[in-house]
Amino acid sequence: MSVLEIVLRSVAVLVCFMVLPLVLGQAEHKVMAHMQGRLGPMEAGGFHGWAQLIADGVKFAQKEDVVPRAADKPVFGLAPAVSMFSYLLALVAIPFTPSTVAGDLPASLVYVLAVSGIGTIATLMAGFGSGNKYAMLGAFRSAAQLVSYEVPLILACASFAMAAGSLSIGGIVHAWHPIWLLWQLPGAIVLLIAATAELQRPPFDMPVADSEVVMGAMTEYTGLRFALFLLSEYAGIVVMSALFAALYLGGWNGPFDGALGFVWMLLKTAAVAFVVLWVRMSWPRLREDQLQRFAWFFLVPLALFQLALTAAGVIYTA
Amino acid sequence: MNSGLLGYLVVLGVTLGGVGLFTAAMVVRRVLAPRAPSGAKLATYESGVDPSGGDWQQSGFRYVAYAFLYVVFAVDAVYLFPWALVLRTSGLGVASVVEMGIFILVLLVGLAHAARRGVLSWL
Amino acid sequence: MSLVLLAAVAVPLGVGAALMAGDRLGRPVGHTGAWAVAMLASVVTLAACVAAVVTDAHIDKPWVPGLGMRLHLATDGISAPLVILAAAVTLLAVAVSSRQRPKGTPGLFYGCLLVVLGGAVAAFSVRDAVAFFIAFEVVLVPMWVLIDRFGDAAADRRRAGWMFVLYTVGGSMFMLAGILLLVVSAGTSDLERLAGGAAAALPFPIAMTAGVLLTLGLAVKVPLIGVHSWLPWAHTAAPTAGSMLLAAVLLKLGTYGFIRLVVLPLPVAWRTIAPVIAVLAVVGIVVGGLVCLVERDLKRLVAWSSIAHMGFVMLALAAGQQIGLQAALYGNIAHGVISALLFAVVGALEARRGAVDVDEPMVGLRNSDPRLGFALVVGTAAAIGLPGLAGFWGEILALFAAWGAPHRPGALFHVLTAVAAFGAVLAAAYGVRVLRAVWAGERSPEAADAALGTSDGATPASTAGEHAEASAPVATERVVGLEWLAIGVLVAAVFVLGLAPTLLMNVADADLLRLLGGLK
Amino acid sequence: MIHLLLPFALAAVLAGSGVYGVLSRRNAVLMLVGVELILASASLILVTMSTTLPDDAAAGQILTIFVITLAAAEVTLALGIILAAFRLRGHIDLTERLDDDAAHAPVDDRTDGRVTS
Amino acid sequence: MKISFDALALAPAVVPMVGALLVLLVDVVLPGRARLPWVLAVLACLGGLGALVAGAVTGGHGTSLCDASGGCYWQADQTGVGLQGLALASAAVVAVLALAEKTSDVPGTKGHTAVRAMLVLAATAGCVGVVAARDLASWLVLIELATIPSVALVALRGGRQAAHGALTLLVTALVSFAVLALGAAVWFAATGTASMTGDQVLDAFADPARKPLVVLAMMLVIAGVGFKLSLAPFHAWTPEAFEGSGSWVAAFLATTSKVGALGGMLVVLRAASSLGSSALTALAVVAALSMTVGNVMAWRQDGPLRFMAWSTVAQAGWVVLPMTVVAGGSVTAAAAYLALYTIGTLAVFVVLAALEDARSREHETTIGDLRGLFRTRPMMAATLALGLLALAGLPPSIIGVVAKIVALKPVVAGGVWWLVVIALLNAVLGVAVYLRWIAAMFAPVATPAPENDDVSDEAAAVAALSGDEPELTPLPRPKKVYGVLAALVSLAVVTTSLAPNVLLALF
Repeated sequence: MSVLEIVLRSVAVLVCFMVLPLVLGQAEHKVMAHMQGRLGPMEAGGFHGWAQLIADGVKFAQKEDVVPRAADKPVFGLAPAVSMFSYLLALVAIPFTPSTVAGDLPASLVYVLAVSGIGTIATLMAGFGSGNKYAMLGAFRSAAQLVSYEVPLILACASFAMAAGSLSIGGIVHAWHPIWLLWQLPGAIVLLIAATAELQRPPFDMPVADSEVVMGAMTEYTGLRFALFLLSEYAGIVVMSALFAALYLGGWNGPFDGALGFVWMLLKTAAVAFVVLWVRMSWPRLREDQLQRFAWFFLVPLALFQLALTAAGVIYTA
Repeated sequence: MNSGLLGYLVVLGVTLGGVGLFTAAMVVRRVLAPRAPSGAKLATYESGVDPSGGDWQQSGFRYVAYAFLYVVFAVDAVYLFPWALVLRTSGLGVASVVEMGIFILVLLVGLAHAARRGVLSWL
Repeated sequence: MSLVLLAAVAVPLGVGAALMAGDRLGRPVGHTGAWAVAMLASVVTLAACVAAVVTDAHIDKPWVPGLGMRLHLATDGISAPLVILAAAVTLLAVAVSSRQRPKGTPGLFYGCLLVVLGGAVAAFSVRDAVAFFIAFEVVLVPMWVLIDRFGDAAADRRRAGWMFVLYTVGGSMFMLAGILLLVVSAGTSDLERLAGGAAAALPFPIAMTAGVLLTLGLAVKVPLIGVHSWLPWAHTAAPTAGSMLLAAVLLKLGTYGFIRLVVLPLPVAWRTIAPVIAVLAVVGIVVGGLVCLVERDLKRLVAWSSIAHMGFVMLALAAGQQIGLQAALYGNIAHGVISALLFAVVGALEARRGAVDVDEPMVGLRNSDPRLGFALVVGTAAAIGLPGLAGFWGEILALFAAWGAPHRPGALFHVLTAVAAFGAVLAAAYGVRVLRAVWAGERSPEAADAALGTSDGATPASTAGEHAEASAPVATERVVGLEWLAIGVLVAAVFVLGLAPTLLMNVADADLLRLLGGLK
Repeated sequence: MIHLLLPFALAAVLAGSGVYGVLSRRNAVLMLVGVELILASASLILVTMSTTLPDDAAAGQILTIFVITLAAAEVTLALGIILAAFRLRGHIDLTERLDDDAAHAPVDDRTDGRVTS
Repeated sequence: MKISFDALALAPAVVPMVGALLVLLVDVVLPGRARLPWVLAVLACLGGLGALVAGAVTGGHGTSLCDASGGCYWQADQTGVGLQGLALASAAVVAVLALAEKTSDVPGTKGHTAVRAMLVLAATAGCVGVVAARDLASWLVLIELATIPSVALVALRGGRQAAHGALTLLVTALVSFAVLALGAAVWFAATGTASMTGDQVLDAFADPARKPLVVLAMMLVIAGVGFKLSLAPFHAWTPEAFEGSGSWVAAFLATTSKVGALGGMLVVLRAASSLGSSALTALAVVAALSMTVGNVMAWRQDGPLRFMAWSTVAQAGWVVLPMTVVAGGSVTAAAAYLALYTIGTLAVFVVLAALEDARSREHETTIGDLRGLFRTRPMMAATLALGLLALAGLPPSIIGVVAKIVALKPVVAGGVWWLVVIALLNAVLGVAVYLRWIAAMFAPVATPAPENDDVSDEAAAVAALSGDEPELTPLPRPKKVYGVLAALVSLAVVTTSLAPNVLLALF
């Protein structure tokens, strides 16, 4: 393994990080528009407005960058970077085929869960650094939500790991069997819901509810810094969708997976991502307390039930 | 060099790349973004009215309960992953299921108690 | 007959505890009831002690195997007189208290007296070094209660109590260290075996360390000069019965401990330590005598004379050999009887007149109460060391032993003997001073000058009430009944001891010879 | 042994700064941070040794997880108590005696409800 | 890997833990019961004791979780069983005290009953377990299980003082945990095993290259446990925590917690029987310092909780005293002294709780309040006196004397003379410290000032002469349960005094 390979792999991850969220963002624009009987972006780049998000990026770069007087400037400035890193680093360990993975880590599932937790810190930094009441309140809400949903998320992931007997995502995909679609279903539901909440996507977007706390922790952000938050949010959708696809949908498993493995993986990821977008369009926002109760009284017990089920199943089959 | 270490080297590379990316973005912002600060712009945003006080306000701090619950559950979830690995080991599997059952039961009792004491209810 | 011995320890302890508890749990026990119970208990104890001595009872049962400690009780020639002395003096002290009532709750008072007795009997009869320490400690708290609760408020009983406790505990802690070292290195805590050579074989540094530690600890109890300052306070503040016990029982624990723990088991170390002890003892004799010449408070004076007398005992111990130990044992008993007598007399006097100031003019005892006066004369004469009375033999034998002590620096002991003899002369001087003032009622010249301005004869007392009491008709002052009986018994004992010293000496002789077998 | 030197050096630095933090900080939260640094150092030593020693029972790693768990429990408790203390005393300065609290009025007494620190 | 499992050996620790869970469960089902949790707690402690007795009667080895090679992760030898029994018994007494407390009077405790009962049980389980733990991981977890709930217990009393006490205790707990963790890490690095017994540990001691590392680990661990045992110079939390926590919590901190801490220390020291003399000298210095500081400070206290706190510091010095020399009996001696300390301290705390119960809660009990106690509440006074005398080491609490002798014997045998002298001086100091409180109980009630009471003494004497005591302010009768507890503790002191072997044979 040479330095070159490492550089190449790193660059590939960075490219994915830049491209996939944009594709997803474009898709969101179009899907949402069509669901609402609109056309969505049609101008930028010509064909169905394909360059809309690039244009957005350029626009963000040209916007005036305002740092409020009350802000804690270093914290305020670094928060977007920290936010970016959480899913950028998670992307490293997402496998697309058994060999197509940027960094083959021994316990990649744990790794992904660990680094995606960095986002909480970024949100708190943003809220604290802004020197704004909305931001602070939003950050608290975010943090509370993120930690609450992280519990069922981790429990659900543990169930998959247990079923496969491996902590590596690749290993789990390898051990995947179609029967999982059935007996891992509760875990999958938990995983999907918790992932959506982790991303603070609607209907779990109370922390950034613009009618209550404007944009929550991001209230004071403008220009490229704000863009980085958005970028990491969409990258997060990609990572979580990919995780769901790998753990529950079997990743690259499918007909002709020898050659088309990564296609299957991408397709499944896209399908999950679509569901995430779809939910956004269809569901109203949950109130903060409903949101917490839902996590602790529905998702956590469900995840624990799944754990018990998995353990029983594994013991039974072993 | 084993593959595990290579994976972490990629992580390192991506980290450096990420730093580069962020730096580049900030440079671009510096170059492209206009700067025209004014008092009104730099004021804290509070839906357009004059800000009252600073950001360090007293507020209901019920979120702390979630933080505590999280610490309890998330840290204990750490034990689930090693368990996932040994579950198939003969002679250890059933015993570990019993142990984990007790462990999770304890957590559930704690959760039920917390709920009973109104930690999770709003207001 | 082991039950008798057990009863001698258990009866006073049990009845004492019961008295204290009964006093507290229900209505306070009345004085007469408490007194009667205490009287009965001490009679029983005395009987049990005598029986135990006569039948040569002994008990040997495991008690604390973890420490190798056994419940081993027995009396021999060394301890038997002390056991009987303790029981007898306690009985007399209780008797005396029928008149000199305690200022407080009687149950607690008599309970404490009995517990002190029980502890003392236990300490004198145990045959285990560690158990000796524990028994030694038992007497501490009740004695403290006696001083602190029933003492004379005017004499600052609180301070006296604290001094007593802290000095004694401090001493006993050193003793504990010494005992532990002795026990650990000799491998047994049995006093017989320790004295029988188990400890004699110890290497000199260890023996010396143990000896010094034990000496330091026991010296407080004796007390030797230097660590004596608790004694005058305690005696002055304590009630009469307490003073009697203190003098006749507690101080004996110190000398007894010396014999059992230092002199017999560690002869070699004792040989090295003895000269220092002898010097201190003689200093004590002289200082005690000198202080007695100027001390005005009669009770305190008697206390100081105690220090002087214990000096003779310690000098005899330091001299060693059979004759020295014999003298020490005899002096011990004699001092117990004499000082008990003196404290009883002074207590009787104080109960009627208030604190007695030797330099103040007062009604002579020979006029006011001839019988008490006679007792005072006998007591003082015995304390001086008049031949034919108890004090004589102890002192003369001590001087004799010290003069001829072998294995001791001869010149030093000759000088010490001479100085001690001078101390005996001092004793005569202060004895005469006391007799002239208290018995005869003659004023010292200065006091007479000072008193010229005042009206005749009346006693100067600190409070109006006592003044009134003191100037009451002379006839009511007389000591009668049980109080007189107790004093009378002590007087008789002084005579008996003085006239027939061999009675006592023969008791200890055989055992001393046996135990001194290893002592050259 | 370069790969042993590095973790140990890091552990030493962590432990040192942790101890410094514990000793020098009067603020309870900052002291907590110092404690966490020491714990991190301990965990680092354990993990390092677990990879180098013939540790077939994975004791070092298990111990690390235990240390992390305990640290979490301690932190939970610590923050709760610090919060309670702050509410009741108006400060979380460890070196001040209870009698000195008058200088820091309790939060509830503030008319504007603001907390300054 | 096959691991044997002996449920009976584990039961003394498991029963309280199950009790803790049960308390929480019951609280979920039947919330707001003020007494039920404590009843459960008492039953759980007694159940643990029962398991212990059953284990002793059936002749169990007290070992469990043994692997094929014969090494056991759980090993309660005779000393261990004794300490476990001590912890459980004292916890039971504490639970009864808590049960008897008037919860309505205590601010901020509303609804905390179940949590507090749970915390007591959890900490007890930790204390019981740490005694038997034989590997680093469970040792660390259990000793923290014993610590963390105690901190919460103090905090849950509510009020500024409790918060202050809890904060102080918390800092100590945190620091000691950090130090312990570091010590455990170094231990593991030095020995290469998490086991606290066995050949690998001995090998590490024998290896001159690794020995310094082991000694370092040992020092760290001793320092960490020293915090929990409130040994000087790690004692500073004790008075604040005691004062802030109220009498029964303080009783718990003073007894059960200490048993756990000493148990933990014994496990470590036993592993290190060949420890270098420098480490032992350090321990000796710590012991001497604790005694001296504790006694000197206790002498100055007028409040009972602070007094007991400093007394605890002083007694902790006595507890570790025998362990400063390597000798056969030193471990049992330390355990025996701890047992004495526990009994004596419990006696004092039972009486303090009773007085608190009898008086109104707002009234802070001080030494002055004890005046006349021998007259007004003789049973309580006698218990208190027995307890204090046991701590002071004076008859009639002969067991106190015996325990001091037992503790001193190894040191004398080891010839550490400077330590012996300091210990003896402290014994004298201790007598002064404890007798001061007993003296207060004898004093008449007439005047409030405890110091210059000679005037009142005169008055009392005059009154006594005329036949009756001065009128006493009637102290309301404390609940019956206090009387029963006091009788039990007194009985323990008296029994062990008459037959010290009852106590010594436990260890």
